[in-house]
Amino acid sequence: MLRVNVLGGSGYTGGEVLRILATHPMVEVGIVTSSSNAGKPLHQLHPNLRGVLDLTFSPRERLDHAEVLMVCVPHGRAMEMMPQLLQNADKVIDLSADHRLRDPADYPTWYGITHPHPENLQRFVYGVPELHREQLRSATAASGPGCMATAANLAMLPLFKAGLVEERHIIVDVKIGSSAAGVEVNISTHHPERANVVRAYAPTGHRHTAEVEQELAPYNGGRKPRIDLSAHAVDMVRGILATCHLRPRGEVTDKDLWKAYRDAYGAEPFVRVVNQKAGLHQLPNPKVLLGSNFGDVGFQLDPRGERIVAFGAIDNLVKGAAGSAVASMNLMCGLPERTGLEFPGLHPV
Amino acid sequence: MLRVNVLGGSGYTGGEVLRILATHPMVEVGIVTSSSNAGKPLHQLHPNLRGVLDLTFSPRERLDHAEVLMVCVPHGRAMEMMPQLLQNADKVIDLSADHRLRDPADYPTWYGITHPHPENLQRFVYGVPELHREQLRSATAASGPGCMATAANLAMLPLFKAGLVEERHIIVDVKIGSSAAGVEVNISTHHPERANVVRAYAPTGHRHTAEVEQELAPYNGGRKPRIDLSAHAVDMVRGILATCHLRPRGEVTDKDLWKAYRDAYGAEPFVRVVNQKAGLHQLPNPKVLLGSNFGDVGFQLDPRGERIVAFGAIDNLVKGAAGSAVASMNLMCGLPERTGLEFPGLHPV
Amino acid sequence: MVECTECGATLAMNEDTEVGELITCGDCGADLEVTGMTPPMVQLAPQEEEDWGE
Repeated sequence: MLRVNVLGGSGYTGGEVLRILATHPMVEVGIVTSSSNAGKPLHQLHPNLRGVLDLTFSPRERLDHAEVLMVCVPHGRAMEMMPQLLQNADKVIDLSADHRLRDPADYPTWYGITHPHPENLQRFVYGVPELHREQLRSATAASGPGCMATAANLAMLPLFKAGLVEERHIIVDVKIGSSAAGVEVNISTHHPERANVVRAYAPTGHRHTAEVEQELAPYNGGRKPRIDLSAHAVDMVRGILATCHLRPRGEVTDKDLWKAYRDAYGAEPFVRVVNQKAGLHQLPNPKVLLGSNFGDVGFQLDPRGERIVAFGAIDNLVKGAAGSAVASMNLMCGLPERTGLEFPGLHPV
Repeated sequence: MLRVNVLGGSGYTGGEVLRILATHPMVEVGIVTSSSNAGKPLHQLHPNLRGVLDLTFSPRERLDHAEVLMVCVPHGRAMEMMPQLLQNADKVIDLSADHRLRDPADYPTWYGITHPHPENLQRFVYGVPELHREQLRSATAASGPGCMATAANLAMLPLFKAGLVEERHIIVDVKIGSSAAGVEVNISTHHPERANVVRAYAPTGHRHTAEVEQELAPYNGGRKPRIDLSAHAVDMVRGILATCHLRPRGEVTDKDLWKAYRDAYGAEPFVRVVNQKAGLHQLPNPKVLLGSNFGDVGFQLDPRGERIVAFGAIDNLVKGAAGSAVASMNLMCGLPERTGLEFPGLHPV
Repeated sequence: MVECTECGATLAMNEDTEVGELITCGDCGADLEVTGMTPPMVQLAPQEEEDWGE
């Protein structure tokens, strides 16, 4: 059995990591820290864990050594603590944004802070198996991905792999649920303000752009494509749909697209190509993914030419965070990748 | 492995049975019938099953013999077909209302139809393990429970077992999600009409009343208590909360209530007593139960006396239907009761 | 072992618990102050009033 500690178990990401680990057949959950909630039972903050994971939160000082440490503390804090945390476990997975970017210069640009330990950045593998499966098998540190970036990357990866699109004028229009903002309360997630909205925020300069450009570059001759991302809060708690508008490079047919997506994802355990001619569920829809680690992708060629629309839908807390973290852990620890991640999602919900 | 056929797999209950069976370690799903959808892949109606259960719907004529048959056809049709269906499997579980009531005279009263095969009624055990676990172990036929009845029964059972309440003037005020109305479309579940409602319907005479009175009678000296139930459609897809108002019999203290609920449910795998002094999640709340087979119960003594409020929350499609059906199947087939039913539910969702 | 004053649940007390420490009852979530070790005794700790203003 793998003993796994969780640093920062009181937030939504920490709670989701605990939910997945609670029914993971090869894992024993060790210490779960939360300074402000020490002594309280987990289920007081994560009611779904009542009778499932009967542990209490520990103060951070109680953190002992474990085979795996899941770091679920807010952005900015993980980067400071990391040198010491790396001593606390054989393998560390940081679900914050603090070790996602490979180029230290990207942090001031996209996150407005200078990274205190840039030397650590090379050691972390970007924790998306569809992009880094082989590296993850031998990694000792991985970073959980940005949720929006994951939806966009999954949607567009096949197009870049097959060289079907231009590297500029790429619009990524994202719709996202409220849980992505985390458990901290603020006016923007106050129910009377948050319910029934379609509220654009960060129409330009959204931080996840950096990850999409970083992760697609290897499939674009090493050059970062320019990604123009805009985000909208919509009336969901979980879920992301990334609608990507790209320009075809030369003549591209529907068959070319099917081949590109089939080649890229045919053998993938967690990606489904959803592009149906009939029925209610023709294109990816985050509503059917709640709680599951699937990423659904789809596409459509504009009959008037000059545009390919690509879709990526995920559950921001699972494939966009805790699920990818556990899949990376499975790979890093030599376990079958699907272990503990078989939940199919709910319908209707 | 157990081979399980599903008769009527196109509805929400059938879909939920398939979702649970798909990841049940001891089950192989055999034939799934749907006359109107024969030939289509399951995931066209149940998108969460894409890449999880790669089967197609079969016409009913294709139904062969299996160890277990789950009957998910609408009320009124199961009762007609049952004599022939009982030949199709060693064990039959009817998720419709057609074999829930023991007394044939109850069908004209509560369902407005005469039961064509009353002789079958005695053979079916009411499929709620908390009420009929020992009988289910040796049963060859079980009926799935009514979802509202299950929430109310779980909430009130400990009070009757401990003799703490009067048998009359019992108000059961139910709040329920739209999936309970099933997949058939009608104006009442048309989104512009259904969203954001608190719409009372069947304020008196709701059919599930019969099951509550039937199932609590054995704990009330054999006399059916009088249950006054009212139902409200609220803005949820899944979920039921039953708020029950009862009159204490003589002097009842908070500790008496705790003892009654602890005695009734201390060893139950699927019932949790939720009655917290602090935090956001103090009383049962269906929102945290989506997809899980838990029933959460809670209670509060009115400080002014003369009233005990008891709560029961479930997911109407799981503990209220497919989950109880699979738990009954596990018992009937000698499997551990929790097999395939470990999903803890999601939070936030 | 000690009994929760609010709901009667039996609570395990690990050896290093000291008088004055707060323990949370797993069943009802009440915060209990340890007032004695031999025999183990607890009393309800002052609960901060939670008012969601609803």
